[in-house]
Amino acid sequence: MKWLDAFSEKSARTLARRTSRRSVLAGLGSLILGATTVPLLPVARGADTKPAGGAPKADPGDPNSCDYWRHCAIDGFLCGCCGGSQSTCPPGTDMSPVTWIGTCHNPSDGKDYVISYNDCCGKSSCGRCFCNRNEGDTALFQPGQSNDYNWCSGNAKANIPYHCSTARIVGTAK
Amino acid sequence: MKWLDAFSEKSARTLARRTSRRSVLAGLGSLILGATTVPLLPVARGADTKPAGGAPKADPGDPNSCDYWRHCAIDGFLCGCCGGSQSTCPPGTDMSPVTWIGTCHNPSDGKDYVISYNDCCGKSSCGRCFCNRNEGDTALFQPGQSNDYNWCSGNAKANIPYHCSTARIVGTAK
Amino acid sequence: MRLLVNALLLCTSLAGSAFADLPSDTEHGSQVATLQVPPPKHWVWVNDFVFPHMADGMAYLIDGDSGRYLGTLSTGYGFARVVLPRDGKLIYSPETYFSRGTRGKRTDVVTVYDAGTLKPLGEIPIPAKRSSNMPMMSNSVMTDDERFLLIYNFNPAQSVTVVDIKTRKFVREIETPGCALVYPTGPRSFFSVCGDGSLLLADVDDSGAAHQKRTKPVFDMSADPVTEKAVRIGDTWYFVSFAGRIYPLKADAHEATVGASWWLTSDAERKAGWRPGGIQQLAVNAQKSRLYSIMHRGGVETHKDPGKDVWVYDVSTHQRVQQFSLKNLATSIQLSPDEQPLMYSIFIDGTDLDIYDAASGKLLRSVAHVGTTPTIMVTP
Amino acid sequence: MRLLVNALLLCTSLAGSAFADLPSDTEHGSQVATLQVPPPKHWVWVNDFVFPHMADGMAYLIDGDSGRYLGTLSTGYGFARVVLPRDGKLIYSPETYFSRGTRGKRTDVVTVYDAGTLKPLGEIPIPAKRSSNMPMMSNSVMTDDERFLLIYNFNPAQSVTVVDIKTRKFVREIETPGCALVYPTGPRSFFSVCGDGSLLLADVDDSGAAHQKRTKPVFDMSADPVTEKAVRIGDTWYFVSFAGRIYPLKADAHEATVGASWWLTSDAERKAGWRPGGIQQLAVNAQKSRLYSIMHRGGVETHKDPGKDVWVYDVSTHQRVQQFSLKNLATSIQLSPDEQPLMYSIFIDGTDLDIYDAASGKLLRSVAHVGTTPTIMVTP
Repeated sequence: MKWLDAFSEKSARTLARRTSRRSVLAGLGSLILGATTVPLLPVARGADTKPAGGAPKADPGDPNSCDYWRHCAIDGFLCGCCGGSQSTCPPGTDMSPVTWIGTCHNPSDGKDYVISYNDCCGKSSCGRCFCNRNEGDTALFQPGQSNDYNWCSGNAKANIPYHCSTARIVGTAK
Repeated sequence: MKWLDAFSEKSARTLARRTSRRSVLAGLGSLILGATTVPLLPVARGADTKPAGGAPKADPGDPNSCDYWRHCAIDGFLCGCCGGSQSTCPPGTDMSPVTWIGTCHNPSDGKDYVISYNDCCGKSSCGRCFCNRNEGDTALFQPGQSNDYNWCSGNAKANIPYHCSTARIVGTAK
Repeated sequence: MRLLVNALLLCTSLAGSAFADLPSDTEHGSQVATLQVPPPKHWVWVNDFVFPHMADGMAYLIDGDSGRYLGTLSTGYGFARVVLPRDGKLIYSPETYFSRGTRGKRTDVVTVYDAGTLKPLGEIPIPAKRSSNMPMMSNSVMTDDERFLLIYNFNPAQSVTVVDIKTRKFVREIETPGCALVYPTGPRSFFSVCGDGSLLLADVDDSGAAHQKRTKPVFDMSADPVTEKAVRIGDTWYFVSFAGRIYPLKADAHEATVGASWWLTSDAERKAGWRPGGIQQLAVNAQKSRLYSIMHRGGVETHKDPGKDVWVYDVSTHQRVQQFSLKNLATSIQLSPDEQPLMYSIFIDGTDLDIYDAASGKLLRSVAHVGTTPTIMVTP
Repeated sequence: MRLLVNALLLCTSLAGSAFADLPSDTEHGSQVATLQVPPPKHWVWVNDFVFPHMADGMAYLIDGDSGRYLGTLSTGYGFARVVLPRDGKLIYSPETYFSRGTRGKRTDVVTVYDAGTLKPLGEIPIPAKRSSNMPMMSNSVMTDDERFLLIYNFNPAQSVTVVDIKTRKFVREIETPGCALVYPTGPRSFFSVCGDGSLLLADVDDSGAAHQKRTKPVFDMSADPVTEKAVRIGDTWYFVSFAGRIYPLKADAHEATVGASWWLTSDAERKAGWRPGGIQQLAVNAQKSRLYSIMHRGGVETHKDPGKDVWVYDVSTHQRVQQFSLKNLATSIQLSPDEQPLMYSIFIDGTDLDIYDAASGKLLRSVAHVGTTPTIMVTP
């Protein structure tokens, strides 16, 4: 996880320099993220499982809304509207191990988080809850921070059909 | 063209029996129509060629409108909106030699015409000027008068992608 | 960067803490959701033939109780519908592909999906003759004993492909000249409906071969013909005519009889133009012996038009027992098969799936943006 | 049944006759339309990557003078755009297919279409690495001498596929680590732009091999980076930054220099939030030395947002010479290459192609329903 430290350091400088909260990862190129592959989650039972607690949510907002804080640099169909969630792919798809990265501000705890927008691959477009936000997005010249790539690219299991995008927390952007 | 005579005879009976003007061709099954294949038309030059005459049009109405008299039993995208016309396929497609048949009333000369709705095949859906009218349409049980089949079926050159539908005059329904 | 155990733990025990970080999603947990097997009775598959982009047919799974979208299948060119075996473990999907999307070599297969993972487990090559038509339930069916899958072919010669579900192999093509679609009538029997109103009765033996018999015409195809959109309760297929007359057909491998017909409409209603219409215009619930029909007012040529009303009948008494109006125009309705049925309603040119309490006609919820041109719905 | 000679004859000489029948369409005449070759300068190809059904990419040909829709290409998964040689006789289309629509074996090809018939004449197999991204003009280009077709790859390793147009064969893959897209600069040369703002200059020899050179950074990629949406007049590529600063880049096989930058906006306009945005946000007409930009008001993160205004510049004086508002929001504009240019405008989430007189900004006509998610436009 060394790259994360380097990332975080750069991120601070970036934040001071730009209006955007998204980090600059020039030269880092493509990142290998979220490569765990063991399915551990309980099966979906058709109902959204939401915590019942009444205190301010640590992860506030509706993950199926484009306004959700983690979506600050997303570009695609929200997996939570497609049979997955903000962090899991819908049934029958494969999560791309390569991805683009954003840094989003959690209004509840006031922290900036590194968000990995892993695409889910191997079926046609989900077509629901399209969301395009471009905080910190840059051109295709800097792949690690460009949401205009189909990040299913290079996933041997599903090269290359794009289904939807997740917004997975990698860690805080310190 | 013997089948046409038989067709016309049945058609008259049908007209008396039904509110629809479309002929009943039970048992005739699939028809081979419009099998001429020599391209003779001038190339399209990008402008609609419309006759300039001021007298009542013998072929009245806008062929790119669903209301056009020949469209009484059509179901699909009008080829005139897709780079073809009411009687020709758009560039790069193949006209299906098998088709379904309607009988439509020409308000200008007061006659009923047999219309062959040859599909144009081999490209994805044109997607423009969708029109569904069902005068005399019957169930899939009677293929020759069902507009719910993809009539690109069985066209060896383009089996089976559907692009658009023409409305070609076969003759009068006497 | 500190990581906590999991998101649920965080939300319930640490919510509001200004000091703990949200946990990483990349350190633990599944990446891909799976589904309950067998599926609950209130799940529904919405099939989509995607008219503007027919190479990319799809099917969508929705939970009628929560309105949650559960998953997707990608199902190729001119898709009709998924076929669901009773045990709910697999999904059979007759599919057509071209080597270059909409051109090149055509390949037809039955793809077998795992119902829990929605992954293709395998595919069964079949003759590249599968009919491409406005999707009908009777395009593809299983024999009642679920040994054979029967698929209607049109090229434009008519036949039925027989796939052995046990061995996952194509076994035979049954010629059905002049006759269309497939209606199962028993463990191994089915019929097709012929252009003259007669039936082709067929009995499939262990080898997949069919013993066929052609009946005399049982339907008048000229004056007020029946549609393909028949529905079945037990040994009876309910066909409906363009004008709204119900013909109950009992058939097995050897004979077929049409019982006394009855109307969805009174004389006065017919005069006022009321008739059924749509793509999947009828739905039944066997538990309740109920038949639901989409109704609208229009001429004979409107037999495929959508409707905004649903009329409900007791199939044993032929009495209308209920009428209600829909929120949106509908071309298709379907009922869940249980004792507290839901009614699903969708319009091919709009993509809200509306979910009603079938008993009261009350709209329970709407699911936005389900597909592109949704056609027919299939329940477990 | 009497048949007359042809429809035009009938309409002009016999219109109004109550006795003559309309002629049969099945007895004579062509069945399939063909197109003028070479195409007039006012024709435009609208490319569509069909975001909801990406397996079914398409391209549409429109006549800007009449608004007539002339024809369609079906172009496979994640389609970027067609590439048009100067003689107008052929169309090159880099395409991606899967053996099962959205799964199975991936095959990438360059399909060669006849521009007069829109029929595929052949296809050139290429490595299955073509980049899938929001379509850019620089995804695929020809060298200026039209000997080689260059296609950007991303899997996520970056490279450029070289196709010999003369022999219609894939000849080589040029590695471009850390550098993206393809911008031609001369008969046989091109550059890619690297993540640190440097350029990879490349010269392609007769065998398709590239002689490469990496420059020092010429763009500042951190503060206000440039977009990929550069446009070219002669030997100059005009790159634009997110904030609206134009960087004129002259490059050949050996060196690259960025000239004095200039702004699309005044200080006051920038303070008011004016900036360029869109997918194909810049367009040029070389005959008139004009650069057109889609403009809107918004923050830095709106660099891909559509706009409803177009601002026009003289690239030699850097002066704004014209401003006009559009009827509809636009994500893409394009100019015809002639002396009386048309300006085409389209929005990815709406499908009216609007056609303007580029000189006056006057809307001439709109063409309804051109595609599903139209991206970039290509002129002859």
